[in-house]
Amino acid sequence: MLEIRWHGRGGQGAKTASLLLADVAFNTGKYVQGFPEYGPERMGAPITAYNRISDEKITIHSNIYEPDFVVVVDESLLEPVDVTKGIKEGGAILINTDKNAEEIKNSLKGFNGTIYTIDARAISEKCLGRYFPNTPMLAAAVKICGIMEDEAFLREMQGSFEHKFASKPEVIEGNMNALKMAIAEVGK
Amino acid sequence: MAIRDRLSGNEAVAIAMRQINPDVFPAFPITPSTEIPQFFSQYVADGKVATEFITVESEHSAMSACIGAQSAGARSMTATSSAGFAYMWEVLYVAASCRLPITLACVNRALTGPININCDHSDAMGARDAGWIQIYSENNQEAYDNFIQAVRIGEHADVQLPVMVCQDGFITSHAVENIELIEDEKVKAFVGEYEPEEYLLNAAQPIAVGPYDSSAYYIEHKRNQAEGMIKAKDVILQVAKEFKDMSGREYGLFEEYRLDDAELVIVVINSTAGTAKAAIDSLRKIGVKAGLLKIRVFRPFPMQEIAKALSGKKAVAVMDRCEGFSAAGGPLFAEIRSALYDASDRPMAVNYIYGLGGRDVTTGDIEKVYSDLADMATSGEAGETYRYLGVRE
Amino acid sequence: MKKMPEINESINWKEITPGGTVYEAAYSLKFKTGDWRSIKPVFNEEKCKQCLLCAPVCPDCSIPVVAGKRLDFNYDYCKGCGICAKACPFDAIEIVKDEK
Amino acid sequence: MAYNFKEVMSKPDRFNGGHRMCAGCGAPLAVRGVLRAVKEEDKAVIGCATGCLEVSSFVYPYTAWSDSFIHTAFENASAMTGGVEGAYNVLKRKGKIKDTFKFITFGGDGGTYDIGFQSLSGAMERGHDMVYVCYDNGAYMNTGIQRSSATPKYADTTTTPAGSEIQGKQQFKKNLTDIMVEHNIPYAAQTTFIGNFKDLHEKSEKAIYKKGPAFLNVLAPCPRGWRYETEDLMEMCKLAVDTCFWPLFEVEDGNWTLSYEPKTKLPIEDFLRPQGRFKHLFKKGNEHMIEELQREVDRKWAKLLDKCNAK
Repeated sequence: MLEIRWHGRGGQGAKTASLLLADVAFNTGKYVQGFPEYGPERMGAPITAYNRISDEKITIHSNIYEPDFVVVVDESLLEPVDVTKGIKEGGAILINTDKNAEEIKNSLKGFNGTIYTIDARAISEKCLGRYFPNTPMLAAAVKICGIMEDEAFLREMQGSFEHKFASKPEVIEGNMNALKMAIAEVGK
Repeated sequence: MAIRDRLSGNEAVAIAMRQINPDVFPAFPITPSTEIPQFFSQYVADGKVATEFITVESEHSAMSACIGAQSAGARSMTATSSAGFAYMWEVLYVAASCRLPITLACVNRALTGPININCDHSDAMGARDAGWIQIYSENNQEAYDNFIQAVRIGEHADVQLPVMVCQDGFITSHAVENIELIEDEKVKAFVGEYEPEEYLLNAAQPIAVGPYDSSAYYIEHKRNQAEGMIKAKDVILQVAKEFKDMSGREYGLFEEYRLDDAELVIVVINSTAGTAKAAIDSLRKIGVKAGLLKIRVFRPFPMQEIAKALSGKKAVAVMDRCEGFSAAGGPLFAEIRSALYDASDRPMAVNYIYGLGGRDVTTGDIEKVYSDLADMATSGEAGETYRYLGVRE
Repeated sequence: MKKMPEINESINWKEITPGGTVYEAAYSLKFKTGDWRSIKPVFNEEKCKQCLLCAPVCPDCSIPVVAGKRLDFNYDYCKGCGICAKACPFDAIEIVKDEK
Repeated sequence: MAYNFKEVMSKPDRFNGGHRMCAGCGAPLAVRGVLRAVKEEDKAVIGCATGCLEVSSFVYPYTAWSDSFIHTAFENASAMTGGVEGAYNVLKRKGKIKDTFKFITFGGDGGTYDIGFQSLSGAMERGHDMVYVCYDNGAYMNTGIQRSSATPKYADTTTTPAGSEIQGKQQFKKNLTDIMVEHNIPYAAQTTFIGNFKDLHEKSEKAIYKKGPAFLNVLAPCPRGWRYETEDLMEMCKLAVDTCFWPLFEVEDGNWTLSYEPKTKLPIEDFLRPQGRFKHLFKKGNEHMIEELQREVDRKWAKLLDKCNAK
């Protein structure tokens, strides 16, 4: 079973990203969970969301304390939130930042696992004209977690976007480009 | 052919409601059940149901409108949580005493004092003696399946009682998980039409509902009402059997997980049962004879069946997601231990109050409980029966 | 159609109507409130001009009106409040002590 | 339709003897009067809030109602009846019901002005096709004459007793009819029992047959709570309207109409004097209280005239 923890800010779409990831994994035939940790927080507050992905039925209903992967949607959370807490031996963290892994390492309080970075802002602004970190973050997460092959993922998302954006097909291409660019650019 | 999908518990229940296509749905939002009427209102807006959706101004009015509608001859349902559920409390009794098979999706959340939006069972447990059938659900699948069965159970001629289907707030209501849905036509055929024998809108025979009942009759009415609850046990099993024929999924009054040869047993309700199953699997690998009894039907309470299932076990931990203050224990413990009084080979039993206000419960917590049970079994001493799990001392 | 059982204080829990629902309209007509009365109205048909002003003021529906004409009091239900006598402009209703 | 008193009175009652209201109670007059406005061929479902009327008109197994009747609690009559109306709409759409049904709910001032106010407000705002009838007797009579927000100022009740320091209730009565008008409902009216009940009948007819929610506020004297002789009920109502303590008016689609203007507007004293609950006001030294009540009646009456002429 793969366990993933998301850190984001309310309103930024970390919850949506976790649900999208669950969707992608679901479509590959897996058992999935996608759920946020709920409180009365409003826009801007740090929030946490989770995914479990497994070939077996999942019965556990608790938060995830020892994730295989952590995804940080907003770089500014590195300071106030202990984002690397509990990451499993051999686990990894993915951070949305314009820095590279080496540069960001100092902000991770001695974390020794693998660090991936992705500049979701640049990708989003380039491909979508606005800052929607979700799409590139999802692609990067799928890539580093090894949930499915790139090709299959892109095929899957093409279908999903065609459905989701049926009324505004013009945005599909930009979203697909954002995915592709994220897959290509996510780096250690 | 079942429809494989992934849904949150709330959406799953909303879909069950759409498939049932109730006549009247009065609703008032409260976290975490709010999404249910939200999803449903979209079905109304899109013409997918023929329901009269009434956006009432409170939960008290939601249940009151359900009572009016159901008495009038219409199938009605609603959803609520926590304080909203508590606000309905007075009229929950009326719904049951009027023998109205209303269905309620209760998304369990802690009662206020202080305010908290997360899961515990103090809301539903507070109304355990309101005369409603109570069915609990471990996950989205069970919430969906139970809701479909609830309509049939409540409306059965031998029962004629309202049914609430509970699931854990946020933990399952907002978690997206895999689910197998049943085709719309099959659900429709399964629940059938609501055809009450007598109802307000029957022009041929006016009726009067909700009398002032003097002491000359009140206790007979209550005894008559209790009979519906007594008979509900068989009806629940009968409906479960038909449901299995349709869906392949099996339900009883409670679920036994690796219980047969278990020596150490946890009794628990809703989502924590799933976490316990995972803990049991790992404990079994290291030779611990751990087992689980998961309550599905809390009202009517399957007392004899539980006594039989727990007879001969060494130690039992009953977990209450609801404070009992200075009662014999939490509500589940008080009843389980009472059931055990008649067991032929009575196990030791202790109570754990846990998970209040959404406090997370991990497999590690569950393992700790089994470890306590193992100590009890070894020492032969139960020790303190009224325990807390994970409270900072 | 559900049949209304005869209900009295010897009925057992199996026979009693579930929830206290009653399947027969105006069942209260079986309950005579006339014995609550200590005074009673007496109708003087001769003085009556059939203006009917007494009829709507009766809280106990004890002044039957048929085809525009009032009939004598229905003493099964009259509680002897006296409103009708006051409402009558023609002194056609006299209040007397009710000797039972 | 012109009011034919004899014809209307010849209709069978839809509320029946055998109920256990007090001798001389005003509430059954309101019920009988409102229900006479339902066409004989139409069916009705009657809702009721807990209160004197409910606990006296349906003491198991004795229902006094000819129509289907439902009571469940004190504060929820409007929501409950809204549910019945919702059921009717859907069952009618589905072809399961052929007859025409009307929905009428009764509540005392406790169940209307106070504990049932939220439910009433909600139901009126949502626009259920129903009539809410308040039989206003100005206190919680069912539980033994405790004050309500409909109790007139200075009335002696069991929770606002006239004592040496405090002389009865200290607040003016709530203007509920006005508040209901402000819900923008198609019809709201205030009435009571006078003459041949024409006013009550015509208002009931409009309330019942006008599409959408309607509110009727019916002053219904309570001989026990007001402390007057039972036989004087009609006199009490007449004094209430002739002193302008309880003006008769209606508001149809936002248009205010005065239904009755006293030939001579009587002083409020005339309404107060026959009632035991105001006895203390006639003690020496309390004259200013009556003057205060008169000023309030005058103020409200002027305001009402203004509204009714303003259209």
